[in-house]
Amino acid sequence: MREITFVEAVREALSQEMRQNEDVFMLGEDIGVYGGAFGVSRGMIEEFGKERIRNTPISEAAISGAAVGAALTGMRPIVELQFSDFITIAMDNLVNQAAKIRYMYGGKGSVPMVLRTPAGSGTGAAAQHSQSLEAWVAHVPGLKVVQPSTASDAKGLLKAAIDDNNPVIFYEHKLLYKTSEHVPEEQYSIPLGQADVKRSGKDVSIIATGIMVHRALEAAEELEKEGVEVEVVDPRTLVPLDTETIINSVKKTGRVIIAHEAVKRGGFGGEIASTIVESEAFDFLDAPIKRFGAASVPIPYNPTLEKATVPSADDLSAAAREVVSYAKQEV
Amino acid sequence: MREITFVEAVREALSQEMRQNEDVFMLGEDIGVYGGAFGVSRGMIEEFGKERIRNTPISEAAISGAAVGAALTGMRPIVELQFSDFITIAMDNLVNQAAKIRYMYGGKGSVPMVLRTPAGSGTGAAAQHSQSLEAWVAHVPGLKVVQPSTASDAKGLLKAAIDDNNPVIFYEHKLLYKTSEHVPEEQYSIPLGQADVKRSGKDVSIIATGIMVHRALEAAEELEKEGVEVEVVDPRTLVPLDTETIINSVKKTGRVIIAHEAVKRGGFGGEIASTIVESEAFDFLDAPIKRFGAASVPIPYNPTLEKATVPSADDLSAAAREVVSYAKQEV
Amino acid sequence: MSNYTVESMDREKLLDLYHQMWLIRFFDEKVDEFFAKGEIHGTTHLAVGQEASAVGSCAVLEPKDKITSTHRGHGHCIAKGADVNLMMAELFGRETGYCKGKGGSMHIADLEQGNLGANGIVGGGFAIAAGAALTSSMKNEGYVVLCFFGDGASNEGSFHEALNLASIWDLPVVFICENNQYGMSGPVKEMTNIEHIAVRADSYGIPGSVADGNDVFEVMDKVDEAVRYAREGNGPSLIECKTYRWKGHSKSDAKKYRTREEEKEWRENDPIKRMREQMIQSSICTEEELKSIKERAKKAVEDSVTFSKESPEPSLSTLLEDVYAD
Amino acid sequence: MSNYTVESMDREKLLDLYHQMWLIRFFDEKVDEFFAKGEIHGTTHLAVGQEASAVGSCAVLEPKDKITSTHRGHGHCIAKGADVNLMMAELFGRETGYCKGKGGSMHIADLEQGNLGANGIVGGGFAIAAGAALTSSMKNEGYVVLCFFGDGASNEGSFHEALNLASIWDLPVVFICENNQYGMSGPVKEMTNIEHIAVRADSYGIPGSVADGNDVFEVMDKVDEAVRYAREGNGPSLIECKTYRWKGHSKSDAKKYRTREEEKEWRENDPIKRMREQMIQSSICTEEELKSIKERAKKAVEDSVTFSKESPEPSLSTLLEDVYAD
Ligand SMILES: Cc1ncc(C[n+]2csc(CCOP(=O)(O)OP(=O)(O)O)c2C)c(N)n1
Ligand SMILES: Cc1ncc(C[n+]2csc(CCOP(=O)(O)OP(=O)(O)O)c2C)c(N)n1
Ligand SMILES: [Mg+2]
Ligand SMILES: [Mg+2]
Repeated sequence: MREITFVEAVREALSQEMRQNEDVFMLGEDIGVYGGAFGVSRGMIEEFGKERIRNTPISEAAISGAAVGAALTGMRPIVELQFSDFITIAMDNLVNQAAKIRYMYGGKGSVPMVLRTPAGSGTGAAAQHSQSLEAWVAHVPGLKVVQPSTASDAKGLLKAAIDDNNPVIFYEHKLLYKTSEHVPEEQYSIPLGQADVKRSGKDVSIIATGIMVHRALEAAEELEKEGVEVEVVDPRTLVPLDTETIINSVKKTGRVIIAHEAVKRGGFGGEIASTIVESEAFDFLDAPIKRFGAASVPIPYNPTLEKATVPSADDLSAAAREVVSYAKQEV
Repeated sequence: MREITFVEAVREALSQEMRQNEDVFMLGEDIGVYGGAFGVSRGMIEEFGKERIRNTPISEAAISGAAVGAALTGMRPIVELQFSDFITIAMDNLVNQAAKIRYMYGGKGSVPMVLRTPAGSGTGAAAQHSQSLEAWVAHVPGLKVVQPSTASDAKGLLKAAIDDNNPVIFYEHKLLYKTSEHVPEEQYSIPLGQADVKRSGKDVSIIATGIMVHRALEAAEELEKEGVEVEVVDPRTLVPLDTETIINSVKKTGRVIIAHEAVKRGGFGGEIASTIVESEAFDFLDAPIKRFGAASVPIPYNPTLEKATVPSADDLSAAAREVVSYAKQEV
Repeated sequence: MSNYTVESMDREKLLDLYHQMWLIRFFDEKVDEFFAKGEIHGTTHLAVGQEASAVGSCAVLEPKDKITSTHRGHGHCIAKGADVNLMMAELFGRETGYCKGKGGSMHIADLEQGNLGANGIVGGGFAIAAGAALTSSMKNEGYVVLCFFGDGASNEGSFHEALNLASIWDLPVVFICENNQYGMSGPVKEMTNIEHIAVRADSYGIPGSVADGNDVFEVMDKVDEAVRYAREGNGPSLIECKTYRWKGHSKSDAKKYRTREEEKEWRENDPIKRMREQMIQSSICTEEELKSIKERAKKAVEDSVTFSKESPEPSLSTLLEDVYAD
Repeated sequence: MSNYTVESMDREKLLDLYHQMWLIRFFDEKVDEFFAKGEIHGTTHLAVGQEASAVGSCAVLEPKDKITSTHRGHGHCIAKGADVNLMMAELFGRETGYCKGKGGSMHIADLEQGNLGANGIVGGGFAIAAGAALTSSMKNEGYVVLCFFGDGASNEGSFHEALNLASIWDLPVVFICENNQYGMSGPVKEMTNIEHIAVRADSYGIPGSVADGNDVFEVMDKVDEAVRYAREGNGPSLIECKTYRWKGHSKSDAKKYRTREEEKEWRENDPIKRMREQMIQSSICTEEELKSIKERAKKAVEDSVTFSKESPEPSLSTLLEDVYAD
């Protein structure tokens, strides 16, 4: 079975879509002959030409805003925002324009655009190039938010995002770009709003997003040796959020750990935790919820410090051990 | 006892500070002879002159960035951002510069600036002029976030914000501007990170921010008639957050309602709820936590729709009735 | 060279433009009135005194062409062919309004007529206009986009980025600065250090020109030239229309930042009066005819109020609708 | 008129500038080497080939003057008087580095020498520089701020907003565009539609000029003029230094967007060689002297590596420190 990397999966999704739909095009900084800062669009300008692989000036506000205008008038633009930290410059177009246009206009018009952007720490790029700011956009009605954790998910979710008639923010974790796995060659779509149980278990649920899915799986392997069965739930999309799968998992295991790389304070983990305690799953909880996210610091440059900023597989294992020590209620 | 409005209290805090500290100055759109979009700086340019009450072009990025540069070099700028929705244009300077400079520089330099900004719905200004986006900034290490609910709190918290050596985002709810109460004439400071119990009660805690404090107090009056004692806790600052006061209240009442005007999904209420369930207060909970925030829609223009978007006093009363119906555990 | 003169223009077209001028004037005067009475809520920005730049600009467009508008957008909207009933109903927050009562003054859009929408964000339209022009260019749709904005907006970073982008991609968009001398309370003379916003065109290697924004014919000439230039694939232009808003910036404005004298001078430079005088002079029509056009506009606005008041409020059940497209 | 020539300048100053040029060259070559070896991690942007604009610009400053720098900031930092030991230690992520290992290449700041910091955000420095200049003006501190930025950065909205603000407030800031022909892979010729970035000065009513950025003397002349102008209270200027970066944009760059031939041409236009030749020609110093200066620079950089390697890693306990000031 063919294995390709996350980068290749994203590129394949883009290319397949562009081959079949003339309205789809890409714009962004250095996506032309350079192939994008992380090589995602490598080879694409050669295939699709510079009209459809549009190399832009360093103008994040214009890029995102032009995408809004193009989407509103019939194109399906895909923006590559070189680093997700630069969303600070594109926020107005995403939040005050793209997200709200349809509602403000009373249900007229739509803004079918995707903004893809590399996020996360672990590359030594320091505070302004390592953030995970997905909580901001998940807070904004009108946007959809996708955070794939594997190459095959990335491919299917990206197709769904491009086909969606709404603005979608699509996060790609830099450290995942080189991970590879089997990815089907043909086009396929993974519906937005469908969580995936990456590993099933009965003792404790780890709800993890993005790179944390992998740390959770590592922790699960570790705990398996200790006889503890960890279930790893990957929401895959924050908006829409598949609360059903999350709640079912919690009802099954009675113990929850939530993990994202973003800063814990004000991160989307709070939303997930609250959603659980507000739901019928509350009565099934056998232990307090453990929530993990980055320390409340800008991401430091030094690799040891950088690593220590975000949750590790060990953090998750330790938490799992702790919560399973709570006795299981009979329900 | 002298009663003044919230607007006057803010103006008084600003003016008193400017009289005693030459380094403090204001910059923003229409803060000169116009007196600011909400009249906060009315009369100030006449007293302090146009050097210290700096009317700016419509350039939110330059205004916020110039404040960073001025703060880093020894001034204490106060930005008036005309509507908090425009923070979308100032985000880069707040998040990638102001919040991170000190840390990135290894503890050198500081950015003592305040960004004051009117937030919230209720004025018919529609989707781009009515948001409550405090959750974004509360997610960013390096920033402090203040949300006063009364005129006297506003005055004391604003002094503390100006005196603070870090970037502080200071939210002023438009509907509170005209509310008035006794406010001491002399300068005083309310430490950032100190919640206030606005009303004390033993049956249920409502943790409410900004305008929701008033809705919670209304609900409390209503419930008093029914023999239910509601405690209303106003965190006043989201960062730093006074978790101790919140947790103590929950331990006392065993029942929690959380309310903010911001969109519920991804709002700071999730952080507060999670903080409670992660704490020792979890064991004191007699009922599921109820969390309120705005519906997941852009704020609509029509006044009836607009009102229906955000939590009302009735919503809070109903929730309080529901949670008190859960029996109280003996602890 | 003037292409658009009373003499050279089609009489029906002329009378239609004159009607539009009055429609805008009466519409905004009426909004002002109902605002004062508290029957329209929220906030609104009136274009009284600025009618010629909207009408003259849109007059040279083909139906397929598009515009992006601003917070001060009623004039553009009317000039692009909107139905004042649906506009007024929107301001009254009614279900029959352009946005079903969800948008209000700052968000009226009329996609069918090519009006991509007013915008509450100053400078919010620049990149959207460029993007819409990109569609035209990529899909060979042949339409041109007019991007209206104010003098104040020209100091937003979005101005710079979008004009540069439009320039390097030769996008068919015309940036029309309605320089009404103030951005809210900020005098353009204090907020920039240049005589004409139009000089900023040089930063992008595109044509820039200044028009007397209260002369509907001059506006047509300048915009027509730029629209042709864009339609032929030469890229964007920047046109600055010098004009003035008669009213305050928005509902509560003591207008301390300008003198009553200055206001008076500009009121004498009334774009409607100027158009009327030229038409009378050239005897293309009678005073009577013009009067009846004015009356017709007035009546249309009155009717729009009746329409609005008779329209239902949106039902609460619509609150959660329209956030996402299927 | 040239004020700065080999003949007219103080010999010690000249030799010092020559030393700085080499220090920058060797420093960035060394960083390149250790990057390739994997001993420096993260990312870094080298200024090899662009030494003259940094050195020439800072040469005309007084100690109290300040600068804001960019992602490609090592050169500015050295020219503003930084200690290469502390710089290199920062790149090695050590506790002794300028930022205690927390910032890395893109965040080195040297506040004591008036370097307000490199910046990982393209265009992030414009408004900060204006703000620092505002302090100078409000507190009467008499210092001038140099704001370095690239050709690519000139297309960010922050450029526009900050230059306009600096202009209307007459702030003592000089905006120095180091036009090295590319913004990462984007050729300035494709990313703008103008011959010189300097023309953008006209949008703000401020002086704009172009300098041969590889001629340290010409840079000094132009920047000195602008600095004096600013110091006298006349406000900002924009200077464009034409130059070229020899290396790739950052660590992994196949340089497909330019030709080897173009690179070769620019390498021949080596700013250090040009300075050296002028000094030799005027016989202000001997080849020997210049050689020993070069050696001294080389040695300083070697030493900085030793210093760095001997420096401790920051302790984990520092992770949570330095977020907030007391
Ligand atoms: C980004 C942003 N900043 C500020 C405002 C507040 N505001 C609304 S209109 C206006 C003045 C705009 O001036 P100009 O562009 O000249 O247009 P005019 O009102 O004169 O038509 C301001 C400051 C806003 N709506 N959006
Ligand atoms: C806001 C922002 N956008 C994009 C980037 C990514 N990036 C870093 S350097 C660079 C090129 C900058 O070009 P220029 O300003 O000409 O400076 P040069 O690298 O040529 O010195 C880009 C696109 C960034 N760091 N910040
Ligand atoms: Mg104006
Ligand atoms: Mg460059």
